[in-house]
Amino acid sequence: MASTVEKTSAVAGQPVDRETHFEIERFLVREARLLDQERLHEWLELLTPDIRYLLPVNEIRYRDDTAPIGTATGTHIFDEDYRQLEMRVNRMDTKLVWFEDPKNIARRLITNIDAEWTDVPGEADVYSTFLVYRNRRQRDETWLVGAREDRLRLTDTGWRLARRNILLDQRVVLDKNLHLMM
Amino acid sequence: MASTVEKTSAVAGQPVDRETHFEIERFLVREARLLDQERLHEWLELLTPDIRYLLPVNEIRYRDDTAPIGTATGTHIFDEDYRQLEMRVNRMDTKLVWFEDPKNIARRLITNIDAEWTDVPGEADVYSTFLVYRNRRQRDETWLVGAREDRLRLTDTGWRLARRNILLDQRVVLDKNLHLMM
Amino acid sequence: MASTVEKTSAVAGQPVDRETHFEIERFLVREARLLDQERLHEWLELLTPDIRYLLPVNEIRYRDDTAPIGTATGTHIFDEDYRQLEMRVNRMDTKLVWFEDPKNIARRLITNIDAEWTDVPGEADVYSTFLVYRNRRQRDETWLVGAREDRLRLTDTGWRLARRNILLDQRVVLDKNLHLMM
Amino acid sequence: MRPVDELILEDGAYQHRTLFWDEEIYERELQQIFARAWLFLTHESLIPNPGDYNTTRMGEDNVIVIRQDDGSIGAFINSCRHRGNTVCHADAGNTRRFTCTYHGWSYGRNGDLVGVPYENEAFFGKLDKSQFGLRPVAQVASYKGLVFGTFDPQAPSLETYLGDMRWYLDAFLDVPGGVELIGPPMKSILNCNWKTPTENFGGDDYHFGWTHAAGVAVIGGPLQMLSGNAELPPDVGFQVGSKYGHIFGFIENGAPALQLHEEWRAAYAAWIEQRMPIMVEKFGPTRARFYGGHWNASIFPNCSFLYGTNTFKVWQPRGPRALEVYTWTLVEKEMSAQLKEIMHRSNAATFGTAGMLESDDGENFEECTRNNRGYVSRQDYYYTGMGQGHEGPHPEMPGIVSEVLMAETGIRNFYRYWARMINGDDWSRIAVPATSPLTKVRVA
Amino acid sequence: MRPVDELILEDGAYQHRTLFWDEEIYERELQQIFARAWLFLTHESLIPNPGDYNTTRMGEDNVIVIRQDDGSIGAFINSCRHRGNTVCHADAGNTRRFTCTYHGWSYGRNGDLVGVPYENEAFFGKLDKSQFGLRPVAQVASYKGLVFGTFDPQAPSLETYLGDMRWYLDAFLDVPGGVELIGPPMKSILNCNWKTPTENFGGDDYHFGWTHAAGVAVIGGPLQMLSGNAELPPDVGFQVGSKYGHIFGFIENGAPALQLHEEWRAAYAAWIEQRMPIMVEKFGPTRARFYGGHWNASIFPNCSFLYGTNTFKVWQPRGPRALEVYTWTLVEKEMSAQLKEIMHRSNAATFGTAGMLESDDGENFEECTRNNRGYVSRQDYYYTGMGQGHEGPHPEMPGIVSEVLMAETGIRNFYRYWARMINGDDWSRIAVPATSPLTKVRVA
Amino acid sequence: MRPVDELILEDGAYQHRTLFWDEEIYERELQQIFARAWLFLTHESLIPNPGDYNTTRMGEDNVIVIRQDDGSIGAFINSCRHRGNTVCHADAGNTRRFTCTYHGWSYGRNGDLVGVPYENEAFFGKLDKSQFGLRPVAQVASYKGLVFGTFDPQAPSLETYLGDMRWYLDAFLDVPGGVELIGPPMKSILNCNWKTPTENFGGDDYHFGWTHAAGVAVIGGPLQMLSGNAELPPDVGFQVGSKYGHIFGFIENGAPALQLHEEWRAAYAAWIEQRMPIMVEKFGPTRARFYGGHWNASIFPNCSFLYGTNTFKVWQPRGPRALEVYTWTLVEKEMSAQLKEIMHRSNAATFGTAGMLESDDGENFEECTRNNRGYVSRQDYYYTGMGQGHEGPHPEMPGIVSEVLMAETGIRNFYRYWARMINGDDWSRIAVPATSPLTKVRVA
Ligand code: FES
Ligand code: FES
Ligand code: FES
Ligand SMILES: [Fe+3]
Ligand SMILES: [Fe+3]
Ligand SMILES: [Fe+3]
Repeated sequence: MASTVEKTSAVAGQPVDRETHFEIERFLVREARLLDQERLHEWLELLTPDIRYLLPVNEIRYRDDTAPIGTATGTHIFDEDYRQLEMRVNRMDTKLVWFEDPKNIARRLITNIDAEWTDVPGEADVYSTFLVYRNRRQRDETWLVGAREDRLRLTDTGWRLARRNILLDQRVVLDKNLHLMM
Repeated sequence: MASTVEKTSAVAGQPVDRETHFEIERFLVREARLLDQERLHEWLELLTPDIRYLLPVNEIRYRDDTAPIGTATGTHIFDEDYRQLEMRVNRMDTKLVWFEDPKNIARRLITNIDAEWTDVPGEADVYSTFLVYRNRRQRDETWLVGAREDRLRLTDTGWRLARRNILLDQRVVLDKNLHLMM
Repeated sequence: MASTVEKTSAVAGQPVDRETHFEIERFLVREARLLDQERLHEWLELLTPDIRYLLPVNEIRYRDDTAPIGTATGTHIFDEDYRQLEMRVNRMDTKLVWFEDPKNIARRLITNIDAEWTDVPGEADVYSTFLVYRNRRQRDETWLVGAREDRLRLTDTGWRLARRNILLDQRVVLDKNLHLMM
Repeated sequence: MRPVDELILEDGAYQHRTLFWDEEIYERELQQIFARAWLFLTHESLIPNPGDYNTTRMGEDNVIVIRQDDGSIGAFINSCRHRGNTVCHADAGNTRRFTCTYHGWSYGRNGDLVGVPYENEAFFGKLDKSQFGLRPVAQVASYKGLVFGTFDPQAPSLETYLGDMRWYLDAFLDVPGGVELIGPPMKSILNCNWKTPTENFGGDDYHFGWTHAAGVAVIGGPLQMLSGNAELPPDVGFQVGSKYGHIFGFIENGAPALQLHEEWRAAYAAWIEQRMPIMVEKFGPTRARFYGGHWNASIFPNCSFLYGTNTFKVWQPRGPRALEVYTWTLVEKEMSAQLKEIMHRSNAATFGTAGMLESDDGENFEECTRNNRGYVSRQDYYYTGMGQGHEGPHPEMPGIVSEVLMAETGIRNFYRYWARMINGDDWSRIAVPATSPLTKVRVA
Repeated sequence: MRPVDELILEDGAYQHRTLFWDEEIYERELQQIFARAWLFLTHESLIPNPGDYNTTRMGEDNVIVIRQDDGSIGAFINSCRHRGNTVCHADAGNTRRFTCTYHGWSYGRNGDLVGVPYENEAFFGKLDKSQFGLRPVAQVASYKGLVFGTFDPQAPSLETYLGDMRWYLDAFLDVPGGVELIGPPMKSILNCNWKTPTENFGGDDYHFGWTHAAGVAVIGGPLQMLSGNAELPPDVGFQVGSKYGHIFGFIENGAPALQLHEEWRAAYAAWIEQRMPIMVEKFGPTRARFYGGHWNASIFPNCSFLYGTNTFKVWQPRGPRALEVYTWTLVEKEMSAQLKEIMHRSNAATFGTAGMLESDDGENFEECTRNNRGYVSRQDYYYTGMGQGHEGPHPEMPGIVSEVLMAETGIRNFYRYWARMINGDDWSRIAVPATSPLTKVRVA
Repeated sequence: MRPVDELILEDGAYQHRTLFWDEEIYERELQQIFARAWLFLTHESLIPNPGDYNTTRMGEDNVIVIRQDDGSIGAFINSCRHRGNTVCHADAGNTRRFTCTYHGWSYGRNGDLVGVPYENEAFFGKLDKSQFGLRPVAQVASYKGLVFGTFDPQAPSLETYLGDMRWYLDAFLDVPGGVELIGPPMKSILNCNWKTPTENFGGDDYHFGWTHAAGVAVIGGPLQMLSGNAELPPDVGFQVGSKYGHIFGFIENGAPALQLHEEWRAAYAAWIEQRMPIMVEKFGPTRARFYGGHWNASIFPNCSFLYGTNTFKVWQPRGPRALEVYTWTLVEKEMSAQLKEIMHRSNAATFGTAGMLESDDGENFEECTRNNRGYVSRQDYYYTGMGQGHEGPHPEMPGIVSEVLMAETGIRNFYRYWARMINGDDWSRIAVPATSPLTKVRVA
């Protein structure tokens, strides 16, 4: 693990060095695996206390349309802080979530990782794309494709997720819910 | 190629170093490409003589259900040793496999590679996820998503596959067969 | 960035070194991101003036069928040079492409990158696989899987794409068009 | 398709399972219900200025809802009169014209065909453009901000159609400053028949404690005790079925119950407390109670909302076995930006597409439809007899009112009116009070 | 849908192609065949103890098969009587109750409705729970471990239904200790009509050498010579069609032929040799032969197995053009763990989802259905006249027996009974011996 | 399905929207149109030698088109006569036999059943193989290289069927050396009804300037001014409707207009100039004009091409709401390899699967179908009255000819013949000149 000092010497807006890229790649791959394995409390440990976890609705507008209309302040399917994410994890612990029993299978394929330093020492903006697949009951399938704009922070205990903006490439979510973390 | 000595100095349960990770990534990418290109005999060369190749059925049980019932000893869709895999390759050589003529297109996308040393010197446990796509005849499609738990062994001639456990994320396989290696 | 000299000392047919592999991986990931973001003029800058951009039709023939029949000289869905690609980009600039307004979402997941040196100094043959997903209007989806055989050239301003042969794994293209770059 | 009096039995207590599967019945629903009833389109607050528009669906028909230059609201079928192409592909926007991408015909805000390429050269100036405006929705009206439309020129006025339901609705629609919807709506799908979520959101308090056992357990608050049906809710409530098939259910003092955190509930409770005197003065103590309670309600046929939570949904049918859900957040215009934000986030986290409670409901709804795939299963009836005989007219409140909170009173009412509509009854016959002829008794 | 006597011609030798495409015919099949015939549910060995259950399908209906406290077996439709939700989502397990996730109604092992939330508060104690138990399968019975069920209370007993077929089945079901199925089953799909694999596995030895040319070539063994139809199989065999449409085909001494490796075949052969004296004593030389041979068989309408190989399959219909395949391994209870393992692995490698022979069959089946998409193609008939006139009653063996191994005797028999069932014939008429009235001659 | 005279009104100017949605109408189309009309199969140049074959579709039927040993061309349904399996899975190839992968029956180039495994052992030599050849297409014929087939033995000859259209077609088919198609064809799908692209490619110059505004803007050339309907095209043109429903549209001097680059257009223009004298001599000045112009044309029911561009397409129906597009490049045999390459690449870049103009059209076509999902929308009519009253017989040119380029003359003609065919009219009645009885006037 490269030291924080080393990192902070990096230049904002510059791609991270190869070693840092490898660390970040490891972080995202293991995060995905923890979620696939439903190790949710370990997943919470990868988040910073000030995490912001977002998934905005893709409203469809014409290209020449700039002015927002009506009261629209924007809608997010996920607009969560640490407390809300923790609530979701605790909810699973109640064992009363019928939708998840028998256990659903979910698999997160993470690709196109691209990272660059920010002007905050030890923080990197990390882009990645994903294919999330869910299979449940006899033969229900969910296919989700999109990208994530993450802010990763290097702490004394390693990289942590400080912000995630999920770009889910759908207008109409083609399933009954998004009951899974991306 | 890092020497075996170097490897065996690694600590069990620890993630492999960056160089080794690169080697393993190359191995899995090239293995996938050999299969896509139907270079099956070259693929066999990547296997150890004691390979175990498995794909278990995902029986659906409630979370609180521990006791196995009935005679169920577990069922595997693939439960193969080297001899069985070789038989499959030889079968293709007969040119009598109508299902594969005209040739089927198959593409294996390998992602989320994660590797760590085992307590066996020179052997690593390697996790990876996959999307396998098959397209055949005019417009038949097969979409398979899942993960693989591999045991890779570093031999004098390089890395070899010693064990593969395929986690196919389906209960009902949504096609007429799984006539392809994953 | 490794110097051209260094590269040209490489051996034809040999896999590229780890550093070069990293550079090529960065190149392909950023190229995909530019296309996803519709930054088409920046994308054009990644191409060499002599680029050849191809996507052949997968005609289905029996394995024992060698002789081409009829007048078939082969058909390409894309058979483009720089000028044609530039025309496509300029067409988007007219703002008269109704099909792309409101903007379509497209996401390119690039995987299985494999690169080796060619006998041309500073040029590498790069193989990669892809999943391209398009989502438009309320809920139209396009799913494309395949591989790309690229020729990359290292220039004074970095890597450039000199040739791309797209292997789209479909006989019948399962959508109304392929109005996107892969 | 069986005769209607074999589809709905015993005053709506039994529904034949083909209602939730059969293609022929669905075609009849499109014709007799979705082409006749008043359907929710949008909220005035979402298209405040001339040219502001939303696109949505009425049954399976795509429509544009657009603010006219005179401030009124018009709605038109989103299909060109020439070859049928879609004339607007956006969810929302502001425009003077909709120009078809095929041959360039263009239509004004009022649907008139105003532009035709080569009108002289190709049509020799003889095209009667007045014959080719966008097909208008027959009637469009707004009730205190909620905009509805119907394809049936004979349909009674929106006020008449909402009927008794207005007596309940006013108790929050008439709050000072009125209400608004926060958009854009989330959109997702459900592989279930459109009637199932309508009955559930309208009149099914019975499922709450069990289906949502996990969610209420972690959210806490006054309803936490309901988790796993541990206890009955703290305060009483009731269900109502009103004319034209609308459903209303009420839980005393429950309004803030499903706001996500303790202090968020406190903030909302404080707002209600501050407003309450005005409401009491306006509506008297009985109706003012509604303002502080939690509602489940459905406006026939496919518009539902939970006042308090504050989710607002339309179940857009897509064949007999699927639908699209549109979800907005319902707030009072005069609430502070922070309070609106609290409600918008709470709605997303409970009944939004990734909502904790939404994910509890979806599979139940879907399985109630999908099990009808079975030929033998499909020959059976579903049952909603809960509270039958323990409901009736009420001294103070209109409609048929149940004695207790847990009752399927509103659901039976919904199916009685469904039967009248599907039958093709004339609007005058549909209007007669909801004691129905569907008394045929089921033989098990 | 054409009249039945135009669908099946010349004693079953011609089948109109709409049988393998038409929605209306399929609806009739669900009603007249899958809602009346005995359908395979599970094997007793898979649910040995009280509360052990499997879920499966009967036609398109989801059912639960569960061991009762008294050791008997019950089967119930897996759909709540309230709003229809699924009450069990698992493939298998053990339970005292099935509790619905929607409103919490719970049902006992015997299907009785035993728990209703707020029974007093909401139903005022007046709900007659006895009216709302899970819908039972009308008859459930076991034949030497194989458990079947029928939705038709009028259906003849399972023993009567299996009829002559029992004379053949006993020759391995009555092995000392009996047989069992190894699960969990593999499940996969086929985009073909359900009748095609049933006829194929039941009575189509004719396809073996060509369809499976590659597989038998590399597996080797006694059937290797069949690869590419190089030669006829070493020993003779025959086909049988029996009452109620069952099919049976037999190859002498073939039992171990498709075990994967030489020594595996040897191990199985040794087992048979060791057992044979007991079987001879029990069944006499003629029937004991069956024990050492290889069988293909289908129990009408959709259950097939290959004795010897030892694959056991159910073809669960899903519309007229698709099905789900469930695949178990069939073994003798008293076989050693190693021998069972050999058979389980050989089955997976031959007729499992990734089996080498399974992959040979699937596309053939699918194309036989999919080509009926063509309107002109669909107006034609399929033909199975092989061996017509070279079959009949046999001195020793029941049913209609072919003179030679390669014959479509059983397939014609299957379609004759299909015609009687689809016709809605009364069970008494279906029972009369299988010389059929379907003699209308086809005009090409 | 409504009576035909309510589906098509006012001489073809109105088409009921169910034509582009309804399953029952589609079934009738398969029966009355695709099982009777001449359908495009392939071009002779694509199967020059004995045994060369292409596979394609006629309606929803899969067929093999194969060059016979005597140089003639045969076509057969690609489905085995035994159980229906596909006998050829390739797009193209050369073979002596088609051997079924199921039981190994094999068929010769002429469709005869020539090989049956175990013919003696299993059929006792009594199988009448002559009864089980591949089902032949009733008539197959070639018109100057274009190969068509019909399932109807009663259909008039191909020459008769093409009728007046030949007078136009000859103007490029009779070029010295003739024409050829470059394959393999691209294949893609469109979720639209098959009639929409047929009418569009045949007779819709009106959409060009608007739908393709962007493409023509960047390609430049003589049609650039059409971008956004800025101006009328430089030279005049016209539309034609001919007997049996064929459509033809013409733009003067437009042939090279859509070749991709200036010098490519120049190269093609030079070729035409060089050829023109021959054509003038052969056809006289009027028809020779066609050789230098740009054509849009559709041969009833589903074959379209653009002469000049030079794209050649077949719209293979796949249900009422989808189709598969096959796209070839049309060139003159005697053109240089470079010029053929220019045209092949230009075709791919304009109307190929990734073509710039193809992508403009696709969504328009799809939306014209998809909006009929709406029940209310579907009760309406589409309108193509452009140029009505400004068309008629022409002194020099056969068929009904429009006065100006922008006219829906050919489209109305297409729907008049569609109505006659769908009606099941006898071929003799269909043949009478195209002044139709469909004069019922629409009541808005
Ligand atoms: S379809 Fe809209 S202008 Fe022609
Ligand atoms: S649906 Fe099962 S309890 Fe209500
Ligand atoms: S189906 Fe072709 S040979 Fe049997
Ligand atoms: Fe709920
Ligand atoms: Fe087989
Ligand atoms: Fe066009």
